[in-house]
Amino acid sequence: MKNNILIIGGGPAGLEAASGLQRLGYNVILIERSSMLGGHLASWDRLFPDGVSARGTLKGLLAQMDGVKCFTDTEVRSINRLEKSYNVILSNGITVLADAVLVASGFDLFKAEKKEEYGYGIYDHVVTNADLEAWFNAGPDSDTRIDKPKRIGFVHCVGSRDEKSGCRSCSKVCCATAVKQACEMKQAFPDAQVYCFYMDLRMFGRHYEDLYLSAQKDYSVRFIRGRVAEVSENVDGSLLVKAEDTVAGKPLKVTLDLLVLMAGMRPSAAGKRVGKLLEMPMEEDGFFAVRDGILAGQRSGLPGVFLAGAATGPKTLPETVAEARAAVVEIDRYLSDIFPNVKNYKTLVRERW
Amino acid sequence: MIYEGKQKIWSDYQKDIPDDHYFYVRSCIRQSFFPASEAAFLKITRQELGKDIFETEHHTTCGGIAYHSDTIPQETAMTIIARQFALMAKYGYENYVCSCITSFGLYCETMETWREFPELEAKVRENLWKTCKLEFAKPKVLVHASDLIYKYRNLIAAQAKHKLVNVHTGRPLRAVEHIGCHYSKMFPSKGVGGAEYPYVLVGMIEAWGGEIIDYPERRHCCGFGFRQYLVKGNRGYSLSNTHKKFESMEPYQPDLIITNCPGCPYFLDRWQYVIAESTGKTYGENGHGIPVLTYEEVAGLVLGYDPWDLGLQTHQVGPEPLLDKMGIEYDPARKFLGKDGKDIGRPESCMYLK
Amino acid sequence: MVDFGFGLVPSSRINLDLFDREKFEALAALEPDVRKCMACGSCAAVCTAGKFVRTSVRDAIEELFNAHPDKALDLLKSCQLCGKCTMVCPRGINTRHLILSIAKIYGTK
Amino acid sequence: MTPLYILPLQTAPEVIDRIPSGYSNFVIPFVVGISFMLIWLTVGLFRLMAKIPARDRRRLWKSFFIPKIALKNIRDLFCDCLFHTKIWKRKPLLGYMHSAIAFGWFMLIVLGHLEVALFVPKHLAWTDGGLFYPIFYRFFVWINPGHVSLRGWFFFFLMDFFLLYVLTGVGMAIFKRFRSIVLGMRHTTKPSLADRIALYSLWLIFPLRLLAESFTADLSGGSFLTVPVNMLWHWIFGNNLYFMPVWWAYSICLGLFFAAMPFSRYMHILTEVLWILLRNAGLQPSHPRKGVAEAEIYACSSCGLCLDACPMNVQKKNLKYSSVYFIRFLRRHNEKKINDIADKCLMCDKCHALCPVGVDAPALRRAQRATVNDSLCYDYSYLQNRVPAPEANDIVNVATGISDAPEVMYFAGCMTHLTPRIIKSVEKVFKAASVNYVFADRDGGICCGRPLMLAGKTSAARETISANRKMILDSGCRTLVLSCPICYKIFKDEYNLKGIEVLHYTQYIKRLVEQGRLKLSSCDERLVYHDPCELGRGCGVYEEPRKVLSQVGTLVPAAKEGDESICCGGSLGSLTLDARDRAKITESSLVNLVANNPQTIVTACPLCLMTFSGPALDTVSHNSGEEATDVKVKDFAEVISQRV
Repeated sequence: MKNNILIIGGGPAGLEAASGLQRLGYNVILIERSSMLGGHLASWDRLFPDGVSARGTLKGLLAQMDGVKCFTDTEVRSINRLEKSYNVILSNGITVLADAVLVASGFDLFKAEKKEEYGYGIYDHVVTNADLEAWFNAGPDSDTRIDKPKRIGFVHCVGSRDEKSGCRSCSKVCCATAVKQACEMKQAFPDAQVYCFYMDLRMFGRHYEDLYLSAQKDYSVRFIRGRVAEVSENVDGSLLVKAEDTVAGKPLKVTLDLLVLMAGMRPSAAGKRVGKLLEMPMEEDGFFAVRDGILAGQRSGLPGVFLAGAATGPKTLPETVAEARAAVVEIDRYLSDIFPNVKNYKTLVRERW
Repeated sequence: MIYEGKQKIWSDYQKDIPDDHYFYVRSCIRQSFFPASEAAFLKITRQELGKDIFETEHHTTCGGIAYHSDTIPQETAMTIIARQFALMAKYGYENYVCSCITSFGLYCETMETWREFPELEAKVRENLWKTCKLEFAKPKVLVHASDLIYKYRNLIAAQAKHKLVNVHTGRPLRAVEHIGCHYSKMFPSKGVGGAEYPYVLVGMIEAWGGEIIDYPERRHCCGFGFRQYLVKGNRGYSLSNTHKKFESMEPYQPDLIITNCPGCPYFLDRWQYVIAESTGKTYGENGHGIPVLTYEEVAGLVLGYDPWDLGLQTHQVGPEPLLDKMGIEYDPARKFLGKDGKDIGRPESCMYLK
Repeated sequence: MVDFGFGLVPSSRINLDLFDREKFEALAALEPDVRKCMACGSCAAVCTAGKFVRTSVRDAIEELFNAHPDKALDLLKSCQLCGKCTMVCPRGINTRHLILSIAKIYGTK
Repeated sequence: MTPLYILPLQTAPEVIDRIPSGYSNFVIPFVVGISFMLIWLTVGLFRLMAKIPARDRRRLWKSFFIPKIALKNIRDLFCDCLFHTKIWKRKPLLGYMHSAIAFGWFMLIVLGHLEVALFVPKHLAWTDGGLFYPIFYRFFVWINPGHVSLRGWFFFFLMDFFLLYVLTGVGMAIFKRFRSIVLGMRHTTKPSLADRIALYSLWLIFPLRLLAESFTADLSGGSFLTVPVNMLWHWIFGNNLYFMPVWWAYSICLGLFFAAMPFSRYMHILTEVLWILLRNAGLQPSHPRKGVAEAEIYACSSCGLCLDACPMNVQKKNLKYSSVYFIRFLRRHNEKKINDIADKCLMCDKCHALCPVGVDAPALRRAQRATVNDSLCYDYSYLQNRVPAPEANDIVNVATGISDAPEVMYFAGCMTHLTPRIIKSVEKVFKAASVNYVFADRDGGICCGRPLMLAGKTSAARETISANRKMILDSGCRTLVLSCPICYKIFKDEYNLKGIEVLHYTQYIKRLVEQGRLKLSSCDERLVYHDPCELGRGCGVYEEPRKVLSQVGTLVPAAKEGDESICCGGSLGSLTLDARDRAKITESSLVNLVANNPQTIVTACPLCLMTFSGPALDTVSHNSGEEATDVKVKDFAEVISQRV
């Protein structure tokens, strides 16, 4: 017999962990709330900093999934903790006796309409980073809001670093995404003037600074240090955007044809529900708390419940994948301690021979 | 502009407004500049709609203007306010409705402060007893008079004699709504429709057949800004602010401006005159200004009250173009005659503003 | 006109709609480095002329972007081309040539 | 042809004027060509002279009668125009090639005229073909085989000898076209069309001359070269040689060459003479193309020596910015290209130092920049009342401790303020030698003006100069010491500080050592010294720093040093060179310095110091073997201060 492992969430973290654990010979069950695997990655077009295809990356993740039992359109209905394991009833009626649970519930994008002053869903030419990626995917005529813009603005930190919208912390990926998308828009509309409104430019990763420099040098993107405070619509439907140029120390206004809001990362609502069922400790911002930020980054407060990816806070894709792999090791360590006589490896080896 | 998007936001900011039994307090500025508006409010609520709206001569200023001009400390203002509330309780009311936005804002601020800092509430309670021998009390519900008219908008529409429609063209009149800053900018949840897209006046205009204009500088202050006007050296800023608003609304050719604040109708009205006479620019059709009305005045017109009884002659910008569009009969000869039929005097004739 | 003793106050707000793109492109053609500034301010910090009068390449670039070429020229007219800013610029911007080029494109001889 | 034997040989003269008219049709091409060239030259000369300011013209005339200059003129004319000694010194083979063609040809012409003068003097007269007769002398005469005097044989020999001499030169020239590196040139210029025409005709002239003269050698005489070839022809073609075609060909080639000359690099053969006279008269170009400059431009032989000299050419793409092309475009009045090239240059002055003709291309570039940049707006009104005068507490009398009139004023300059280690070291040295000095710009001064000059903002530079000048003169010091060669250059050349001695700190420290005021300890550190452009080529200071350094350590040579040293790449001279290209130059400059695995690179310029200390240092360290992996970069003063 083998240990059962339940993975909640079919995004990059869940997929990577599932394939890893499957390779180690565990019996892996992965559930995904939506109808398709891949999470946000599935709806993205290209990935910063090098512009690799999201579709290709997702393919790579899915390629190693054989043997994993995947249930899409499936959520957790109830969980009760037994002595050594968890008895989980799924919305599709199936019951799983899980020796370990990996919560890879990821994140939700901040609902941009909550920043009322930006007029998302009210003004004709305001979109979000996600809308833009969808547009890149679906092609030029797929979104009437993006209509041959001559002046394009990107607003960083929408729903991030903003206590008013309930998120004090930085979403980590928006700066790089904004700069990437700014360049892509310039590619799509070569004679457009593109502005980025940022508070701090957090281009911390490898190649990120090059991306920033190239945006300035090769795509002549104008970076304005200052948060957009107010957006209104002119009689011709164009947008009047107000911010302060904090470098010049003066208020500033500009007329734009398209405004892109870089919606930040918020804890996933579905993840929170699971958290409540499990009574898992959460931080005040709603992301799950880990037992030890340095040495046990994948362990939750509860025995046998593990965490990976954006469920514990904003992450880049490489970090998410790395955490998934770390979770594989942690889970394996845990199970071989708790169930010393269950020989997942042996079975694996026998299967191999 | 996506209307559904706005409706969604409006639905997030609904406040519960009891239907009846209110303790009414007047506004210092309004009862001196637009006394007829408050009269109209009482007439509409009491006579037309038969509501129980109580007011007492014992009520005083809320201290708002002094407070916002830094001439009295917060504690004093709070004590004054505590007295108004005490009066309400004394006369057996628990719903408080005020005519002034500054007061409304200050009341909200005070109640929030008391909630956050109970020790301050205790202090004020003590002050109140020491100074007035009155029992401290807090209203159950605090609303602004415009909230009530908003609540009754459909009842008023039902009795309407006129609609906000151009009788000649049949086109809805285009209205600019202007909310007093202190109505919801401090506490969005306290205002109908919140701070970004307030609905309180929009609701009235829509109910009475008009059409709302959403122009870029909609959010801006009317220009009063207390110190900006009260200190003469700053008046240029006050004027510039208003000027910015008019420049921004001009391309939409509004037929009227509706307001719910004491200062706003005053400044949007008077500064049109100052801009016209100092720069030669007017914003209405052929040399007229854009009429600026309080919500009571608009409601009054809708209910068919006489424009001069509503005190429209006290406005700098003549309301005649609007009255003509709405097809309201009026006697130009009576414009500047008081109730006693005597001439109440008239404004200097202007060089640019008709 | 009536004098009320007060009047409209000119706006100090930057209006990016007034940005003269063609002229700026001409400058960028002469000295592409103008796009590379990240506003760190090193140039102004070491400036020789800056010891006497406000002189700042960083600020000048900002003013160009903000549609105030006149102010940009004002910030550079005191420059002695000593080249310290070029030495300290973390982005390796050719500040000396940039300064000359700004004078060429926006300056009135 | 009239048979010889009609005349009784004994009575006939040694040289028989075969064609008394002294004319034959084949000379026409030559005559046309050379006349065209001469007319062109004369007109050009007048145009040029007209553009030179009257004052300068007078100066030129006067210079002819100043013995010192006159002698220099003669020496330069022979050394530069004929012997090309400058090239000899650097590249012997190349030198031989140039001198062979120039001097050899010169001698052929001189001797040709001598022969005519001696044997048929009447033909020197213009009316009797003086223009061409001496050139084709061998065609027009018969030599009486009866009695040829020693004098005759002597000339036959000399003529053949110099012809051979020239031919070897031409041979090398042809070879150089295809394998220039053998003659020590990595890059050679791309010839223009006129250049090609002139070039190929030049290649042909002398072989054809050999052909022509050998065809007639049995009749008009010849020597060890022409006679044997003549016999060869007889052996091949039999007795009657039909020689007209070769003489035609010879004449046509000459004609072509001279016709193409004004439009080709070969104009320099003649313009150079004028340039040398102007140069030695001390005239400076006021405009990058007119007057003196024009002579300078046309004196350029496009030899291309500046191509290898130019530090930018570590990257092939920069070849086009070399002086030779700058001058070519100046000739063509190609504004756009002229400005591009003028702005790119580092102004390291190496091309000038190595130019065989002494063309001062950097000066021309500066003049060109001035035409564009001098009129750009600037406002230094703030300098008027804000000149930073040194404060009393900056005057340090180490001996007495009380401040009084300083012996020395130390001016650090802008760049030195970015390298505090230089300031610290200089002050340490001064204190060690108990120099009573005042620090002129301790808390920042104003720029020396050299960077403005280099950018062509001359009038702006004058303002900073006068501001600094006032400050220095007011200070009452006797000696001004500078730690930045850029400052030093302009303080020396433009400030004219009467009664104040201007020294670079390398010079001053050397003096302190010689006076025994500064005692230095030695160590076995292997040092290499980098000659900063402005200090070495700019002001001729090569020896002083080396003398001092050799006392504190072992001085190892760089691959190239002195006036051949390679700019560090940081130069303020270039206006448009970008950081990447500069880095490449820095790298090559460092590679040149670490050739002999020094432990420390010593320079005497804050700009070089900063440039060398940058990332390029690591790359060379890694490139150049074990010993060099930890090569340090230090300033001269720094090294000295560590040894006091």
